[in-house]
Amino acid sequence: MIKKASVHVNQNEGLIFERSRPGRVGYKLPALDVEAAPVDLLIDPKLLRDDDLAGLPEVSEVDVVRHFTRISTWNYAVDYGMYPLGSCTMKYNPKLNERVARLEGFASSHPYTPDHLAQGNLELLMELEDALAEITGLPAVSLQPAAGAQGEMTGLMVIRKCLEARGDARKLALIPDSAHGTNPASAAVCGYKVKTIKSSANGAIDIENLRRAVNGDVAVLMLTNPSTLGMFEENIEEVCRIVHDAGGMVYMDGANMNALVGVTRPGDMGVDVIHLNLHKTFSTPHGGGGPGAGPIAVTKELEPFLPFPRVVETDDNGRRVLRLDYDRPQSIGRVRAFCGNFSVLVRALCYILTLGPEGLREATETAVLNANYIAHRLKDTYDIAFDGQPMHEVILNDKRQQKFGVHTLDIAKRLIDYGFHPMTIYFPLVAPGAMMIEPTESEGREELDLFIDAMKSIATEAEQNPELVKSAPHNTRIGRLDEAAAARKPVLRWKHTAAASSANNGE
Amino acid sequence: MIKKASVHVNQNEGLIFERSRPGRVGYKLPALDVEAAPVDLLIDPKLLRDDDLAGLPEVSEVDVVRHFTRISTWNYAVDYGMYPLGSCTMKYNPKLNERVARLEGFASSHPYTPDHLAQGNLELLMELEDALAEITGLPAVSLQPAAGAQGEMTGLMVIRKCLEARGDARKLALIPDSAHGTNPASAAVCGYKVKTIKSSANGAIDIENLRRAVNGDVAVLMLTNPSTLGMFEENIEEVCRIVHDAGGMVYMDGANMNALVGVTRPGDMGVDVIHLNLHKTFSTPHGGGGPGAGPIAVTKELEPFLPFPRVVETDDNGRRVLRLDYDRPQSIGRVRAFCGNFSVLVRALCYILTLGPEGLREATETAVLNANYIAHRLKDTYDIAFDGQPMHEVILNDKRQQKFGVHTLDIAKRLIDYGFHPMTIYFPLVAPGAMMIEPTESEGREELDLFIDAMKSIATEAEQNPELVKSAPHNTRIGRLDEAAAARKPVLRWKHTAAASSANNGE
Amino acid sequence: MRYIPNSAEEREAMLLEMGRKSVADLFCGIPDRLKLNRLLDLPLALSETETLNFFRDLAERNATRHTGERMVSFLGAGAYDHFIPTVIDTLISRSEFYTSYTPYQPEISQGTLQAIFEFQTMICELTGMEVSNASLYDGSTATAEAVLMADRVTNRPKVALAGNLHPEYRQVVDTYIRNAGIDEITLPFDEKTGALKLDALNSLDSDVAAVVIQSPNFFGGVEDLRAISEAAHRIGALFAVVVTEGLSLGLLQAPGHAEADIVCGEAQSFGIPMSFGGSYCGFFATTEKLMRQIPGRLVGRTSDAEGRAGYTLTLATREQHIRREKATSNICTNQGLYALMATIYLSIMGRSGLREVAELNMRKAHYAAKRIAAVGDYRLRFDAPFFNEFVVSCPKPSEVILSRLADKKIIGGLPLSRFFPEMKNEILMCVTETTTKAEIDSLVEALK
Amino acid sequence: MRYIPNSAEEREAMLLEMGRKSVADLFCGIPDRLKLNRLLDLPLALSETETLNFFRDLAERNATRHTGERMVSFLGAGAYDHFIPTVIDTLISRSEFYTSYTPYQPEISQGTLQAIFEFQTMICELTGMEVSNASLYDGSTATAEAVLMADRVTNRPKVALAGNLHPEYRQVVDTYIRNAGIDEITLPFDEKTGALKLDALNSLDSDVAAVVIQSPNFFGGVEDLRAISEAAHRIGALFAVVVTEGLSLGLLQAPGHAEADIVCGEAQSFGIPMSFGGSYCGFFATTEKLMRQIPGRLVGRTSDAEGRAGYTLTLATREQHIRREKATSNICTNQGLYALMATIYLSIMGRSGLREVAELNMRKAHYAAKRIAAVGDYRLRFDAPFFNEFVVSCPKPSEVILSRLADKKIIGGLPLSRFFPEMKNEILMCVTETTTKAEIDSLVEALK
Ligand SMILES: Cc1ncc(COP(=O)(O)O)c(C=O)c1O
Ligand SMILES: Cc1ncc(COP(=O)(O)O)c(C=O)c1O
Repeated sequence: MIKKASVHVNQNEGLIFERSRPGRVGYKLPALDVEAAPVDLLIDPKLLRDDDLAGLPEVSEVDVVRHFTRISTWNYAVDYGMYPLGSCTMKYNPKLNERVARLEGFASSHPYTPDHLAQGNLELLMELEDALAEITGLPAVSLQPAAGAQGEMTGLMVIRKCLEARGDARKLALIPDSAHGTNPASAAVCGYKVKTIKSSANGAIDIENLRRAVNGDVAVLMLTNPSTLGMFEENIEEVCRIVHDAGGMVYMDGANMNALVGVTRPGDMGVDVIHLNLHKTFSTPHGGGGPGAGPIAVTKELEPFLPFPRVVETDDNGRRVLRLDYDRPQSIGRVRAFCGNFSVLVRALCYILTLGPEGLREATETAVLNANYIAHRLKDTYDIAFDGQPMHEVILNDKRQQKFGVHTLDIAKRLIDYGFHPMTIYFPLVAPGAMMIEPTESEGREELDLFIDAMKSIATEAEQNPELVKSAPHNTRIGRLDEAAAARKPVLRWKHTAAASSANNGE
Repeated sequence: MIKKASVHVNQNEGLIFERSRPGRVGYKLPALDVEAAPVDLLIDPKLLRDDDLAGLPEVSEVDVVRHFTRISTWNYAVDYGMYPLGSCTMKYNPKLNERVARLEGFASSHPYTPDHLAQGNLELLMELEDALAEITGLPAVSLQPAAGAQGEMTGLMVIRKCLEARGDARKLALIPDSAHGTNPASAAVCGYKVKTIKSSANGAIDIENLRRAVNGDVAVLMLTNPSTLGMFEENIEEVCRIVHDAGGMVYMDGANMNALVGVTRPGDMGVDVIHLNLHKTFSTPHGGGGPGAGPIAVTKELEPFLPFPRVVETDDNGRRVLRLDYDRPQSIGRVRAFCGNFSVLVRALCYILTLGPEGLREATETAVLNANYIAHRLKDTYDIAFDGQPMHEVILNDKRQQKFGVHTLDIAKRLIDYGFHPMTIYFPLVAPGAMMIEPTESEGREELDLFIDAMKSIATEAEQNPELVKSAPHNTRIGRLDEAAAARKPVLRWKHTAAASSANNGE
Repeated sequence: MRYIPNSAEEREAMLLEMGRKSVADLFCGIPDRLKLNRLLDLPLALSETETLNFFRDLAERNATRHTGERMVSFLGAGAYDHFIPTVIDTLISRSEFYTSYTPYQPEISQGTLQAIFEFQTMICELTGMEVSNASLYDGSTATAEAVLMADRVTNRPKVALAGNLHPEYRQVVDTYIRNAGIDEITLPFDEKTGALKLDALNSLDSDVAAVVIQSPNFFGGVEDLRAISEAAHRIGALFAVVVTEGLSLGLLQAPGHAEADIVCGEAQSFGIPMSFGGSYCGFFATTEKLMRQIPGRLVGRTSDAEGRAGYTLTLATREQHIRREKATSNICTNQGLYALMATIYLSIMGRSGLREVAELNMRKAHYAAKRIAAVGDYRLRFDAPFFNEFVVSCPKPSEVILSRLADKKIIGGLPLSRFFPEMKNEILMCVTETTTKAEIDSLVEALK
Repeated sequence: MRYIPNSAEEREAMLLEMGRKSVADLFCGIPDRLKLNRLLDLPLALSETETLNFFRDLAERNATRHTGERMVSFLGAGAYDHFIPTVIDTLISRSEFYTSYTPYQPEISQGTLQAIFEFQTMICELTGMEVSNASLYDGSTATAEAVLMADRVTNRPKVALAGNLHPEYRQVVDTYIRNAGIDEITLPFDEKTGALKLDALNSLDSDVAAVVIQSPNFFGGVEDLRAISEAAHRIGALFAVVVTEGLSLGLLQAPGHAEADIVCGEAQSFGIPMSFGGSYCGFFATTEKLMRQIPGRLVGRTSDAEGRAGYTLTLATREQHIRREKATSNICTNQGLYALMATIYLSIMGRSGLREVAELNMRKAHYAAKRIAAVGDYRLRFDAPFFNEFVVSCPKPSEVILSRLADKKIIGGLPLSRFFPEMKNEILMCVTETTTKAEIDSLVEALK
């Protein structure tokens, strides 16, 4: 019984290139108001294009609006309903954030505007740094990193630079087998060799394993807390102590901070560096893949190594003036041009000011409550992957359903027919057949109940009609795609051929 | 073969009241910054509400966003595709218009702002009046009427007031049988008795009929040009002459001006008053039923009778200053509070400035071309209701399909499965089984071709599988509704009952 | 032209296929002598940037809180500066809502239909009535429709209109009924309270179709609905209550609970920007008994053959497209999208928010009134209970005071002399939740 | 809290059902001594209006054309003030686009996937390359990724970087490769032209993984891609071209047509607001041969069991979530929505618009350069052909000139001393289609 969704007529649409017709235009530019010098007098013709941009479309504004409106309706969205991707924190993206980020004074501001003419921007950056420092309990914040992975890389570089300053850069990054793929990848960019440490039976860091692994070569332990299994690292203090005692540092992947904000602070646990995913915990939109922002917060000791520029306060005859400080001799350098994903930062500050300390705590508590509610209601239907107290997300697996030939992927796809976006699947790797469910605080009980009902119903279907589940989804405009073919013979761009132009028109 | 659409999963959603849960909130207001006087000290409690507003929902912002986003996806829209409602001119609604209408200086402007502090608004009104005067060829424009029907009423009142001033208000309004329902209804509000005149075989005004009908009792002839059959009144000048000679006036319903703008002007034809539907011809959105705007343009003679206030130019020590003039002794009075549907007027002016004289003409020509293209391509499949040269719309009928038991309504509903909004049906009443198709200039050839293919395909289905057509639509979340039941036992509002709360959840 | 997909080239090809030589062919129905044969005398097409700048410049020539002279305003009088939740604009900007037509095809218009059904329900809840329509143009035309409906229902020749009804609403009623053969009686208001004189009501005859009053009235005063209702019903007239300040319903008695027969007015306060007076959203509610006389569209609930619930336009036999000159109104296009705005507003604010915002209005307005009345020779003109508007009597003609305030970037309110020549020192002031204490205090300072 | 549906009451009921006493129970995994036990020291929650006003005030403290000091700006240098068609914001504001995740579930993500496929195609068309990824963070990190990729592909220890590469891009490359064991060689630019010295290129050894250059270079000059390409390929190095001003591709040779192996850069010019430097959109294109070494996501076309075409993320084995430390990059979240903006921009402008806007830039910039060079002691520092940026040598230190311009509400450009200490009198100026002749003329006046 599918309660949450129906099927409804939905527009087909080819590629924008297939809409192209000679002579169509979608713009109107102002007339040239200076002399119409022939271009090839201004510049040597051999430096000019020789292809007349024939590959770009010629379409009207109406074509463009129809095209993108139509294809948009093929997406699921947070504004449609629960989007329970574990580790992704698909919470509601407040509309006020969107409005504020578009204010002309922000949106039209050039990054090289002289500091005294950009005090609003600098003030905003400083306010956000202060707020994130308070939230993490780590005193110094860099807002530069463009996403979580860049935050990781930046944080590791800061650690490395500090260790170098101490006289010993070291070689190794210890990373639990449950970590997100960006952790080892970022360590690699940073020049560290990755050593994987096996998690304990309940997915936590195995203290004995850790002790054995830690030595004078270890620069950093990268951990995620709550772990990617959604559970708090109970021994976090001891873990930090072990690493610190051996002269290493602890990096915390803050992707799961939605479980902790306002309740406990990484700085108080002994962590040296954390990155935050503003596009998770702080409600900035995921945008179908970005942009996000991955600020890092670090200890006092690490501050000098943060990327430049830094916003600093100066005193101009008693008037507080902010400026960007580029003169940071110990800094790791620059990790991107200009000042970070500013438009994302605006949204995050807007969120923090909207919620305030009580709201932030309420969000955390509700996120954890919602996940536990799902765990509680589904534990008799699906196996829960790990023992222990889940926080903001819970991991089920397909063990019980496998005997009917139904796997995690099938369950995920069938959820689509039920009107939901699937949960995160097959991550973390240490949880075979993982179905990682993170409802966030943005779901009300009735949506949680619909999800629980859907999951139960699918479990019944798995038993009684496994084919139905294995061939899902059935209610979408296209079915499961042949991903192997996509990788075997990659078609990564459109080319004008007769074949192409009739495709995807539903023919 | 349905090319334009598929079916896709679509969210269910109950009424907003069904989302209500005690204690949920969707707002945050500023704290009270003055004394918290108890309300019942400020006002006698017997004047206060006694029901605690229990019928309003208690929902969070997330609930509201999800609710309205979900239900929005149940609508068809111009931004989805062709919306060929004849007489409605469902053209593209430019996004720039939307942006401009929301500029703070317009949106936050109070209607009683003193004139000298609202010069931008007044300038805008004057520019639009001037443009519409030029377009219609009638010198004086009132922007007050909120929609076409109110324009009709206003225009007729202006005529009546003028005739009264001439000493003879008269009694009758002559209205062709093909007229839109608002015409007689507006005449009635105006105190006129309606006399219907029969159209000629090709839907035009029958000159002989007219001559017979016109006499000293006739205040006004209301005609539509192009007529509601989409054809130009070839004898318009003679028609006007006949009416004028008998001391009456000619009102033109301008709903079909999209066929004429830039090509011919009602003022030049001899028309005394015309209303324009800015939400048709001038691209302002229909908004699912409004708001629109129905300005009227009138002859010099009629100007004194226009509703007040009027924007007038004054000279303040050599500086041009605009003001609202309320002192219009001959005016019919006021037809609505304040200054018209200002936010619609902004959009219309934006459209006119964007298109310019060449663009306006191009729009007209293309609208007429597109309609004729459809007529040409479908004339072998469907009967065309009337002979003659169609302009911006064409009327087919179901004569050929009736023999398979398939009617206009069925064809319209089946179009939905093909990814189109149906055309206007059963209007005008003089065309039995009318299917009135107005593509507007906003459709490209490929969309027109898809429509033509769909219509042909439905004609084939009507022959080969009439049941399929008669039970359409099949691809929508709900099927044909029992409209008789709706009218028999009207349920016009939600009431909290157990039954209501489970309904419309797809159960 | 970027809004026209078919290029000149494609248009040529289409003509060719149709066997036509040129597009002019298609205009052969128009006699040549009527053809314009020149371009319209309008400015040449502007680029997108130029258009935007043109309107930006105009907008900047209007004084609002954030544009032009950047002024704080105490204007109300039928258009109110209230907090507008951001989500309203986000949601009505979905093209599924604003680029669709009147929902005549319910299978692909359920979004619009369901929203209207919700609007109708909310209006019923707020007004305490049984049936609401899908909107009318604005509060003033809704009032005129109320009078016309009362005339239809009772077949009586007169209508009694409150003297403290919004003067522009009154003007609109005058226009609408001028040709309907209805006579108007003006109900006087009390010089001291500004509220209606109840004894005048008691002297009405039974040839009166309706008693039409406004509460809060134009001077901001709250009327005694129950007493007026009784007087109206005693003579068999309909009792129609006009509400220009919808937010007042967050606190004040629902007119339906005082046995009103018609409650109509303006929904602008429910999340609709002031926009120099429009577009707004008229509402109109009545009793089940009078349902079939209501003007405008109605949405009802029904179901399809499989029993799935759905909404549809209903009782269309009242309307012009069926009944033509016998219709209950000539209205066709109404204010659909703005009814949606009000629906979203009322959803967001909901039960507790509407009350909270109404309380903010009332308390702030009373604070302001008290402070102003304590300044030198200023006093409150009327002493009826009020919501968020009140009339101040100034020691000098209102223009003098207002222009002094304007110098301090304050629009002090509406000079009542505009509508009531005898009130030359009077200003109608409005204070809402958007007015801060600091702004009130600076008004008070500036008055001194 | 309005973003949290479940009220306190509902939360209690859920706890009850779960057999938990309080929500604190659920945090039992956290040792008590780590619990904060106080509220965060942050400002109390603001109302919606207060929040909006807070940001409005901040925004008003920035000087742009329409806010703060309302200044005209001639800044470029990697961030460009171009016309942004209104429809871009309209379309990306559809929540189906901005509130969705990375399209890992293709059946309900085809909108995002198809748009990326279109983006990839357009980037290929513009750059003249065969394969484009789905975006990277920005132009600077794209450049760093190019260097890392060249290192992977060639296994050579050095990289040659243009001395007229955007200095911030260079800094980012420095940071990224610092721990990768790659040595950097800086290619000098010609003092007269500002363009790269070709002879320096000819002296490079075959231990160079890539020659990385920018065109138009940081000084605005157009490089001779073909010559540099030949020099790079002669030593078996990859030729990587960085483009910071995407609009230049509307007129200038596609680097792919000069046999570039990698073309990467910044798509900000394609409809993305300047927003104080972010979010922007890095692009990255290469050859089919090097496809499997590309960093970041790729979307490919495939079909379902019934043969219906669809799009999906593909070649994921390059990526961190599969390959972990062996991935071609650590990137995960990229700039999806901004790639969509660029896609919409390129659709709207299309073939003719992109050329037209590029011509406007070039002609206006040349007009400005000519006029400025004719003023007293001002001259153009370099004489290479340029697109819309050029370097002006001033008679006084640039700060003196710029602060004089600032007094006239003009931000005159970027003082090059910031990055090139020896260029103390030099200003990098940019003129785009948004700069009017009148503004250029007033700059010229102000310089006098
Ligand atoms: C646990 C974890 N770490 C790191 C990341 C990487 O963050 P980003 O995608 O912002 O680069 C993610 C996000 O997917 C994550 O879930
Ligand atoms: C021919 C004609 N006349 C009048 C009208 C009424 O216009 P409105 O709906 O704006 O009141 C319409 C619109 O439906 C129409 O098509």
